[in-house]
Amino acid sequence: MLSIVYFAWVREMIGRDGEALPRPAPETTIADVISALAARGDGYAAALGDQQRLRAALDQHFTPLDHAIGDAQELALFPPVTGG
Amino acid sequence: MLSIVYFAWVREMIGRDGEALPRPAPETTIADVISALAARGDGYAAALGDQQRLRAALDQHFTPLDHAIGDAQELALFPPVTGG
Amino acid sequence: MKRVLVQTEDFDVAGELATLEALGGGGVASFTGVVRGGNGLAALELEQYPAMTRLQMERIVMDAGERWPLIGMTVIHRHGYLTPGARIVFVGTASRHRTAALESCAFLIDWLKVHAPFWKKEHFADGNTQWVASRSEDDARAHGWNG
Amino acid sequence: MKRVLVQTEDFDVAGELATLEALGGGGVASFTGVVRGGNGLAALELEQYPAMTRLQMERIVMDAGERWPLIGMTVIHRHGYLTPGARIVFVGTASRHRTAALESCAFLIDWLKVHAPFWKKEHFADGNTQWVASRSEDDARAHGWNG
Repeated sequence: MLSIVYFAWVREMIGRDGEALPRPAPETTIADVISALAARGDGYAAALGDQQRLRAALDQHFTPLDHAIGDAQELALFPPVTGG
Repeated sequence: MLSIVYFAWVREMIGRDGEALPRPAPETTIADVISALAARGDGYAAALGDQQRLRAALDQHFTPLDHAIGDAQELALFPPVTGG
Repeated sequence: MKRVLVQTEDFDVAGELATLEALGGGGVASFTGVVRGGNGLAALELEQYPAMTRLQMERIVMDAGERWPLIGMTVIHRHGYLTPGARIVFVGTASRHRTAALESCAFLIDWLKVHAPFWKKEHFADGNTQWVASRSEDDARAHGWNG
Repeated sequence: MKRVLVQTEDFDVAGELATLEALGGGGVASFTGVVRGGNGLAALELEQYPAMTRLQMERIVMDAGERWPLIGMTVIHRHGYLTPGARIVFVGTASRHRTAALESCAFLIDWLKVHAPFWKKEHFADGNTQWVASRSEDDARAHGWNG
Protein backbone atom coordinates (compact mmCIF):
# COMPACT_ATOMS: atom_id res chain seq x y z
CA MET A 1 0.00 0.00 0.00
CA LEU A 2 1.00 3.62 -0.49
CA SER A 3 0.00 5.97 2.30
CA ILE A 4 -1.33 9.34 1.10
CA VAL A 5 -1.61 12.31 3.45
CA TYR A 6 -3.30 15.65 2.77
CA PHE A 7 -2.74 19.07 4.34
CA ALA A 8 -4.33 22.52 4.45
CA TRP A 9 -7.01 23.20 1.83
CA VAL A 10 -6.20 19.97 0.00
CA ARG A 11 -7.22 18.11 3.16
CA GLU A 12 -10.30 20.28 3.65
CA MET A 13 -11.55 19.95 0.07
CA ILE A 14 -11.06 16.18 0.01
CA GLY A 15 -12.58 15.92 3.47
CA ARG A 16 -10.03 13.53 4.96
CA ASP A 17 -6.50 13.55 6.39
CA GLY A 18 -5.25 10.73 4.23
CA GLU A 19 -5.84 7.24 2.95
CA ALA A 20 -4.05 4.13 1.72
CA LEU A 21 -3.87 3.27 -1.99
CA PRO A 22 -2.99 -0.04 -3.60
CA ARG A 23 0.72 0.25 -4.35
CA PRO A 24 1.32 1.71 -7.86
CA ALA A 25 4.27 0.54 -9.99
CA PRO A 26 7.55 2.23 -8.94
CA GLU A 27 7.81 4.22 -12.17
CA THR A 28 4.44 5.88 -11.56
CA THR A 29 5.01 9.61 -11.04
CA ILE A 30 3.50 11.74 -8.30
CA ALA A 31 1.60 13.55 -11.06
CA ASP A 32 0.11 10.23 -12.22
CA VAL A 33 -1.10 9.45 -8.71
CA ILE A 34 -2.63 12.93 -8.40
CA SER A 35 -4.42 12.57 -11.77
CA ALA A 36 -5.87 9.21 -10.76
CA LEU A 37 -7.14 10.68 -7.48
CA ALA A 38 -8.56 13.79 -9.20
CA ALA A 39 -10.52 11.51 -11.57
CA ARG A 40 -12.66 10.46 -8.60
CA GLY A 41 -14.42 13.82 -9.01
CA ASP A 42 -16.08 15.99 -6.32
CA GLY A 43 -13.68 17.13 -3.58
CA TYR A 44 -10.81 15.22 -5.16
CA ALA A 45 -11.29 16.99 -8.49
CA ALA A 46 -11.57 20.37 -6.75
CA ALA A 47 -8.47 19.82 -4.61
CA LEU A 48 -6.24 18.02 -7.09
CA GLY A 49 -7.47 19.16 -10.54
CA ASP A 50 -4.92 21.95 -10.95
CA GLN A 51 -1.47 20.47 -10.32
CA GLN A 52 0.20 23.89 -10.61
CA ARG A 53 -1.25 24.72 -7.20
CA LEU A 54 0.13 21.58 -5.56
CA ARG A 55 3.36 20.53 -3.90
CA ALA A 56 4.37 17.08 -2.71
CA ALA A 57 6.69 15.24 -0.37
CA LEU A 58 7.78 11.62 -0.70
CA ASP A 59 8.74 10.04 2.62
CA GLN A 60 9.01 13.55 4.18
CA HIS A 61 11.23 15.06 1.45
CA PHE A 62 9.88 17.74 -0.89
CA THR A 63 9.78 16.15 -4.35
CA PRO A 64 8.82 17.58 -7.77
CA LEU A 65 5.56 16.16 -9.14
CA ASP A 66 7.25 14.63 -12.19
CA HIS A 67 9.35 12.30 -10.04
CA ALA A 68 8.50 8.59 -9.77
CA ILE A 69 7.26 7.30 -6.43
CA GLY A 70 9.78 4.43 -6.43
CA ASP A 71 9.54 2.53 -3.15
CA ALA A 72 8.31 5.45 -1.07
CA GLN A 73 5.98 4.63 1.81
CA GLU A 74 4.25 8.00 2.21
CA LEU A 75 3.15 10.60 -0.33
CA ALA A 76 2.04 13.97 1.05
CA LEU A 77 0.01 16.40 -1.09
CA PHE A 78 -0.46 20.03 -0.06
CA PRO A 79 -0.40 23.66 -1.21
CA PRO A 80 2.87 25.66 -1.15
CA VAL A 81 3.92 26.13 2.47
CA THR A 82 3.26 29.41 4.30
CA GLY A 83 4.99 29.05 7.67
CA GLY A 84 7.66 31.18 9.25
CA MET B 1 39.28 80.19 21.47
CA LEU B 2 38.98 76.78 19.83
CA SER B 3 38.26 73.93 22.18
CA ILE B 4 40.24 70.77 21.42
CA VAL B 5 39.23 67.39 22.90
CA TYR B 6 41.19 64.13 22.75
CA PHE B 7 40.01 60.52 23.02
CA ALA B 8 41.43 57.02 23.45
CA TRP B 9 45.18 56.67 22.91
CA VAL B 10 45.43 60.22 21.60
CA ARG B 11 44.22 61.40 25.00
CA GLU B 12 46.51 58.98 26.83
CA MET B 13 49.65 59.91 24.87
CA ILE B 14 49.05 63.63 25.21
CA GLY B 15 48.17 63.18 28.86
CA ARG B 16 45.11 65.40 28.94
CA ASP B 17 41.42 65.36 27.90
CA GLY B 18 41.59 68.60 25.99
CA GLU B 19 42.61 72.20 25.98
CA ALA B 20 41.73 75.59 24.51
CA LEU B 21 43.76 77.13 21.66
CA PRO B 22 43.83 80.74 20.49
CA ARG B 23 41.34 80.78 17.63
CA PRO B 24 43.07 80.05 14.28
CA ALA B 25 41.94 81.76 11.05
CA PRO B 26 38.79 80.13 9.59
CA GLU B 27 40.66 78.78 6.55
CA THR B 28 43.07 76.81 8.76
CA THR B 29 42.53 73.09 8.14
CA ILE B 30 42.22 70.42 10.79
CA ALA B 31 45.51 69.01 9.45
CA ASP B 32 47.18 72.41 10.05
CA VAL B 33 45.97 72.44 13.65
CA ILE B 34 47.22 68.88 14.19
CA SER B 35 50.65 69.75 12.72
CA ALA B 36 51.00 72.77 14.99
CA LEU B 37 50.13 70.65 18.04
CA ALA B 38 52.49 67.82 16.99
CA ALA B 39 55.33 70.39 16.73
CA ARG B 40 55.16 70.74 20.52
CA GLY B 41 57.03 67.42 20.66
CA ASP B 42 56.86 64.70 23.36
CA GLY B 43 53.38 63.21 23.83
CA TYR B 44 51.94 65.56 21.22
CA ALA B 45 54.40 64.38 18.60
CA ALA B 46 53.81 60.74 19.50
CA ALA B 47 50.02 61.07 19.40
CA LEU B 48 49.65 63.42 16.45
CA GLY B 49 52.72 62.85 14.31
CA ASP B 50 51.12 60.35 11.96
CA GLN B 51 47.92 61.90 10.64
CA GLN B 52 46.99 58.70 8.78
CA ARG B 53 46.12 57.17 12.15
CA LEU B 54 43.84 60.03 13.17
CA ARG B 55 40.22 60.96 12.70
CA ALA B 56 38.47 64.19 13.64
CA ALA B 57 35.10 65.69 14.39
CA LEU B 58 34.21 69.39 14.13
CA ASP B 59 31.35 70.39 16.42
CA GLN B 60 30.44 66.69 16.84
CA HIS B 61 30.40 65.86 13.10
CA PHE B 62 33.05 63.56 11.61
CA THR B 63 35.10 65.73 9.29
CA PRO B 64 38.02 64.90 6.93
CA LEU B 65 41.36 66.33 8.08
CA ASP B 66 41.77 68.51 4.98
CA HIS B 67 38.65 70.54 5.82
CA ALA B 68 38.93 74.05 7.21
CA ILE B 69 37.83 74.65 10.78
CA GLY B 70 35.65 77.63 9.80
CA ASP B 71 33.74 78.89 12.83
CA ALA B 72 33.64 75.56 14.65
CA GLN B 73 33.71 75.69 18.45
CA GLU B 74 35.06 72.21 19.17
CA LEU B 75 37.62 70.05 17.40
CA ALA B 76 37.87 66.42 18.52
CA LEU B 77 40.93 64.30 17.65
CA PHE B 78 40.91 60.52 18.08
CA PRO B 79 41.78 57.16 16.48
CA PRO B 80 39.25 55.39 14.19
CA VAL B 81 36.27 54.33 16.30
CA THR B 82 35.89 50.74 17.52
CA GLY B 83 32.46 50.58 19.16
CA GLY B 84 29.52 48.36 18.39
CA MET C 1 24.52 24.05 20.02
CA LYS C 2 21.52 23.21 17.84
CA ARG C 3 18.06 23.57 19.30
CA VAL C 4 14.95 22.89 17.21
CA LEU C 5 11.48 22.98 18.74
CA VAL C 6 7.97 22.61 17.32
CA GLN C 7 5.34 23.32 19.91
CA THR C 8 1.91 24.81 20.58
CA GLU C 9 2.94 26.80 23.64
CA ASP C 10 4.71 30.17 23.68
CA PHE C 11 8.48 30.37 24.18
CA ASP C 12 10.76 32.46 26.38
CA VAL C 13 12.71 34.77 24.06
CA ALA C 14 14.84 36.15 26.91
CA GLY C 15 15.84 32.66 28.01
CA GLU C 16 16.65 31.57 24.46
CA LEU C 17 18.80 34.65 23.87
CA ALA C 18 20.54 34.27 27.23
CA THR C 19 21.47 30.69 26.28
CA LEU C 20 22.92 31.90 22.99
CA GLU C 21 24.79 34.79 24.66
CA ALA C 22 26.26 32.41 27.23
CA LEU C 23 28.00 30.43 24.47
CA GLY C 24 30.59 33.21 24.45
CA GLY C 25 30.65 33.95 20.74
CA GLY C 26 30.20 37.66 21.13
CA GLY C 27 27.41 38.14 18.57
CA VAL C 28 23.79 36.99 18.81
CA ALA C 29 21.20 37.74 16.14
CA SER C 30 17.51 36.95 16.35
CA PHE C 31 14.25 37.22 14.47
CA THR C 32 10.84 36.84 16.04
CA GLY C 33 7.67 36.58 13.97
CA VAL C 34 4.45 37.72 15.61
CA VAL C 35 0.80 37.37 14.47
CA ARG C 36 -0.27 40.70 12.97
CA GLY C 37 -3.75 41.89 13.83
CA GLY C 38 -6.09 44.03 11.74
CA ASN C 39 -8.70 43.27 9.06
CA GLY C 40 -10.86 41.58 11.69
CA LEU C 41 -8.42 38.73 12.24
CA ALA C 42 -9.43 36.70 15.30
CA ALA C 43 -6.84 33.93 15.09
CA LEU C 44 -4.20 32.45 12.87
CA GLU C 45 -4.23 28.65 12.67
CA LEU C 46 -0.95 26.95 11.85
CA GLU C 47 -1.23 23.44 10.48
CA GLN C 48 1.89 21.30 10.22
CA TYR C 49 2.95 17.96 8.75
CA PRO C 50 4.07 16.41 12.04
CA ALA C 51 6.15 13.56 10.61
CA MET C 52 8.13 16.00 8.50
CA THR C 53 8.27 19.30 10.39
CA ARG C 54 11.00 18.70 12.93
CA LEU C 55 13.05 16.65 10.46
CA GLN C 56 12.88 19.43 7.88
CA MET C 57 13.73 22.14 10.42
CA GLU C 58 16.77 20.13 11.49
CA ARG C 59 17.86 19.87 7.85
CA ILE C 60 17.59 23.64 7.48
CA VAL C 61 19.59 24.20 10.67
CA MET C 62 22.26 21.78 9.43
CA ASP C 63 22.41 23.72 6.14
CA ALA C 64 23.01 26.98 8.01
CA GLY C 65 25.70 25.31 10.12
CA GLU C 66 27.54 24.32 6.96
CA ARG C 67 27.32 27.80 5.44
CA TRP C 68 28.40 29.93 8.41
CA PRO C 69 30.76 29.49 11.38
CA LEU C 70 28.06 29.33 14.07
CA ILE C 71 28.37 28.20 17.65
CA GLY C 72 24.66 28.21 18.39
CA MET C 73 21.36 28.03 16.54
CA THR C 74 17.87 27.98 18.01
CA VAL C 75 14.76 27.63 15.88
CA ILE C 76 11.30 27.43 17.43
CA HIS C 77 8.06 27.24 15.43
CA ARG C 78 4.61 27.14 16.98
CA HIS C 79 1.52 25.47 15.55
CA GLY C 80 -2.16 25.49 16.49
CA TYR C 81 -4.34 28.57 17.08
CA LEU C 82 -2.52 31.83 17.68
CA THR C 83 -4.16 35.18 18.41
CA PRO C 84 -2.88 38.59 17.20
CA GLY C 85 0.25 39.58 19.10
CA ALA C 86 1.26 35.97 19.75
CA ARG C 87 4.73 34.83 18.71
CA ILE C 88 4.83 32.35 15.82
CA VAL C 89 8.49 31.71 15.16
CA PHE C 90 11.89 32.45 16.67
CA VAL C 91 15.30 32.15 15.07
CA GLY C 92 18.44 32.89 17.08
CA THR C 93 22.06 32.47 16.03
CA ALA C 94 25.35 32.96 17.83
CA SER C 95 28.77 33.39 16.26
CA ARG C 96 32.15 35.00 16.83
CA HIS C 97 31.41 36.97 13.64
CA ARG C 98 28.47 39.35 13.70
CA THR C 99 28.04 39.00 9.93
CA ALA C 100 27.71 35.22 10.25
CA ALA C 101 25.13 35.63 13.02
CA LEU C 102 23.10 38.20 11.08
CA GLU C 103 23.24 36.47 7.70
CA SER C 104 22.45 33.00 9.04
CA CYS C 105 19.50 34.42 10.98
CA ALA C 106 18.10 35.94 7.78
CA PHE C 107 18.80 32.69 5.88
CA LEU C 108 17.02 30.57 8.48
CA ILE C 109 13.84 32.60 8.51
CA ASP C 110 13.80 32.90 4.70
CA TRP C 111 14.38 29.16 4.38
CA LEU C 112 11.71 28.25 6.96
CA LYS C 113 9.18 30.31 4.99
CA VAL C 114 9.51 28.09 1.94
CA HIS C 115 10.94 24.80 3.25
CA ALA C 116 9.14 24.09 6.52
CA PRO C 117 5.79 22.27 6.14
CA PHE C 118 3.45 24.74 7.84
CA TRP C 119 0.27 26.26 6.45
CA LYS C 120 -1.47 29.33 7.81
CA LYS C 121 -5.25 29.76 7.92
CA GLU C 122 -6.79 33.07 8.92
CA HIS C 123 -9.92 32.98 11.11
CA PHE C 124 -11.83 36.26 11.08
CA ALA C 125 -14.15 37.65 13.73
CA ASP C 126 -17.08 37.42 11.29
CA GLY C 127 -16.61 33.66 10.99
CA ASN C 128 -14.92 33.67 7.61
CA THR C 129 -11.71 31.76 7.11
CA GLN C 130 -9.00 31.92 4.47
CA TRP C 131 -5.85 29.94 3.77
CA VAL C 132 -2.90 32.29 3.39
CA ALA C 133 -1.48 32.18 -0.15
CA SER C 134 2.26 31.66 -0.59
CA ARG C 135 4.16 34.70 -1.79
CA SER C 136 6.41 34.48 -4.80
CA GLU C 137 8.79 36.99 -3.21
CA ASP C 138 9.39 34.49 -0.39
CA ASP C 139 10.38 31.89 -2.97
CA ALA C 140 12.67 34.41 -4.64
CA ARG C 141 14.36 35.34 -1.36
CA ALA C 142 14.91 31.75 -0.35
CA HIS C 143 16.32 30.85 -3.74
CA GLY C 144 18.61 33.88 -3.56
CA TRP C 145 20.65 31.96 -0.95
CA ASN C 146 21.51 29.33 -3.56
CA GLY C 147 23.62 31.79 -5.59
CA MET D 1 9.18 54.44 17.92
CA LYS D 2 12.81 55.46 18.18
CA ARG D 3 14.72 54.64 21.34
CA VAL D 4 18.41 55.51 21.71
CA LEU D 5 20.26 54.92 24.95
CA VAL D 6 23.87 55.34 26.04
CA GLN D 7 24.45 54.01 29.51
CA THR D 8 26.87 52.23 31.83
CA GLU D 9 24.33 49.77 33.23
CA ASP D 10 23.10 46.56 31.58
CA PHE D 11 19.82 46.49 29.68
CA ASP D 12 16.80 44.18 29.61
CA VAL D 13 16.79 42.45 26.22
CA ALA D 14 13.47 40.73 26.89
CA GLY D 15 11.80 44.01 27.78
CA GLU D 16 13.23 45.77 24.74
CA LEU D 17 12.06 42.98 22.42
CA ALA D 18 8.62 42.84 24.05
CA THR D 19 8.23 46.58 23.41
CA LEU D 20 9.14 46.10 19.75
CA GLU D 21 6.82 43.06 19.40
CA ALA D 22 3.95 45.02 20.95
CA LEU D 23 4.11 47.57 18.10
CA GLY D 24 2.22 45.02 16.02
CA GLY D 25 4.46 44.95 12.98
CA GLY D 26 4.83 41.21 12.88
CA GLY D 27 8.61 41.05 12.49
CA VAL D 28 11.28 41.90 15.06
CA ALA D 29 15.00 41.48 14.42
CA SER D 30 17.76 41.99 16.95
CA PHE D 31 21.50 41.88 17.40
CA THR D 32 23.25 41.76 20.75
CA GLY D 33 27.01 42.19 21.09
CA VAL D 34 28.64 40.59 24.11
CA VAL D 35 32.21 40.92 25.48
CA ARG D 36 34.16 37.85 24.36
CA GLY D 37 36.49 36.31 26.91
CA GLY D 38 39.76 34.46 26.30
CA ASN D 39 43.41 35.54 25.95
CA GLY D 40 43.43 36.61 29.58
CA LEU D 41 40.97 39.45 29.06
CA ALA D 42 39.82 40.83 32.41
CA ALA D 43 37.70 43.73 31.18
CA LEU D 44 36.85 45.75 28.13
CA GLU D 45 36.75 49.50 28.68
CA LEU D 46 34.53 51.53 26.38
CA GLU D 47 35.37 55.20 26.11
CA GLN D 48 32.91 57.54 24.42
CA TYR D 49 32.74 61.15 23.23
CA PRO D 50 29.79 62.15 25.41
CA ALA D 51 28.83 65.34 23.57
CA MET D 52 28.67 63.44 20.28
CA THR D 53 27.61 59.87 21.07
CA ARG D 54 23.88 60.15 21.49
CA LEU D 55 23.61 62.75 18.72
CA GLN D 56 25.47 60.46 16.33
CA MET D 57 23.42 57.40 17.28
CA GLU D 58 20.24 59.38 16.65
CA ARG D 59 21.55 60.35 13.22
CA ILE D 60 22.21 56.69 12.42
CA VAL D 61 18.73 55.68 13.58
CA MET D 62 17.22 58.45 11.44
CA ASP D 63 19.20 57.15 8.45
CA ALA D 64 17.79 53.66 8.96
CA GLY D 65 14.27 55.06 9.28
CA GLU D 66 14.65 56.73 5.89
CA ARG D 67 15.96 53.58 4.20
CA TRP D 68 13.45 51.01 5.50
CA PRO D 69 9.75 51.05 6.47
CA LEU D 70 10.27 50.55 10.19
CA ILE D 71 7.79 51.01 13.00
CA GLY D 72 10.30 50.65 15.81
CA MET D 73 14.04 50.96 16.39
CA THR D 74 15.92 50.53 19.63
CA VAL D 75 19.66 51.07 19.93
CA ILE D 76 21.47 50.76 23.25
CA HIS D 77 25.23 51.12 23.68
CA ARG D 78 27.02 50.73 26.98
CA HIS D 79 30.25 52.45 28.03
CA GLY D 80 32.60 52.05 30.97
CA TYR D 81 34.19 48.78 32.18
CA LEU D 82 32.58 45.57 30.97
CA THR D 83 33.65 42.05 31.92
CA PRO D 84 33.57 39.01 29.61
CA GLY D 85 30.00 37.87 29.01
CA ALA D 86 28.58 41.36 29.56
CA ARG D 87 26.37 42.88 26.87
CA ILE D 88 27.88 45.85 25.00
CA VAL D 89 25.33 46.80 22.41
CA PHE D 90 21.76 46.02 21.40
CA VAL D 91 19.99 46.80 18.14
CA GLY D 92 16.33 45.91 17.69
CA THR D 93 14.06 46.74 14.76
CA ALA D 94 10.37 46.13 14.09
CA SER D 95 8.63 46.20 10.74
CA ARG D 96 5.70 44.73 8.86
CA HIS D 97 8.33 43.35 6.47
CA ARG D 98 10.77 40.81 7.84
CA THR D 99 13.36 41.81 5.24
CA ALA D 100 13.21 45.43 6.39
CA ALA D 101 13.61 44.37 10.02
CA LEU D 102 16.56 42.08 9.25
CA GLU D 103 18.38 44.40 6.86
CA SER D 104 17.99 47.51 9.00
CA CYS D 105 19.25 45.59 12.04
CA ALA D 106 22.39 44.59 10.11
CA PHE D 107 22.76 48.15 8.81
CA LEU D 108 22.49 49.67 12.28
CA ILE D 109 25.14 47.48 13.85
CA ASP D 110 27.48 47.87 10.85
CA TRP D 111 26.98 51.63 10.95
CA LEU D 112 27.50 51.90 14.72
CA LYS D 113 30.82 50.09 14.34
CA VAL D 114 32.24 52.84 12.17
CA HIS D 115 30.12 55.92 12.92
CA ALA D 116 29.55 55.91 16.67
CA PRO D 117 32.32 57.57 18.72
CA PHE D 118 33.32 54.69 21.00
CA TRP D 119 36.79 53.27 21.57
CA LYS D 120 37.55 49.89 23.12
CA LYS D 121 40.50 49.22 25.39
CA GLU D 122 41.33 45.70 26.52
CA HIS D 123 42.50 45.21 30.11
CA PHE D 124 44.24 41.88 30.65
CA ALA D 125 44.58 39.90 33.85
CA ASP D 126 48.36 40.39 33.78
CA GLY D 127 47.94 44.17 33.95
CA ASN D 128 48.63 44.86 30.30
CA THR D 129 46.25 47.01 28.30
CA GLN D 130 45.71 47.49 24.59
CA TRP D 131 43.51 49.76 22.51
CA VAL D 132 41.52 47.70 20.00
CA ALA D 133 42.49 48.53 16.42
CA SER D 134 39.76 49.35 13.92
CA ARG D 135 39.16 46.71 11.30
CA SER D 136 39.17 47.61 7.63
CA GLU D 137 36.46 45.00 7.00
CA ASP D 138 34.13 46.98 9.27
CA ASP D 139 34.73 50.04 7.13
CA ALA D 140 34.07 48.01 4.00
CA ARG D 141 30.80 46.60 5.37
CA ALA D 142 29.55 50.00 6.46
CA HIS D 143 30.40 51.57 3.13
CA GLY D 144 28.66 48.70 1.36
CA TRP D 145 25.35 50.23 2.50
CA ASN D 146 26.06 53.33 0.42
CA GLY D 147 25.74 51.38 -2.86
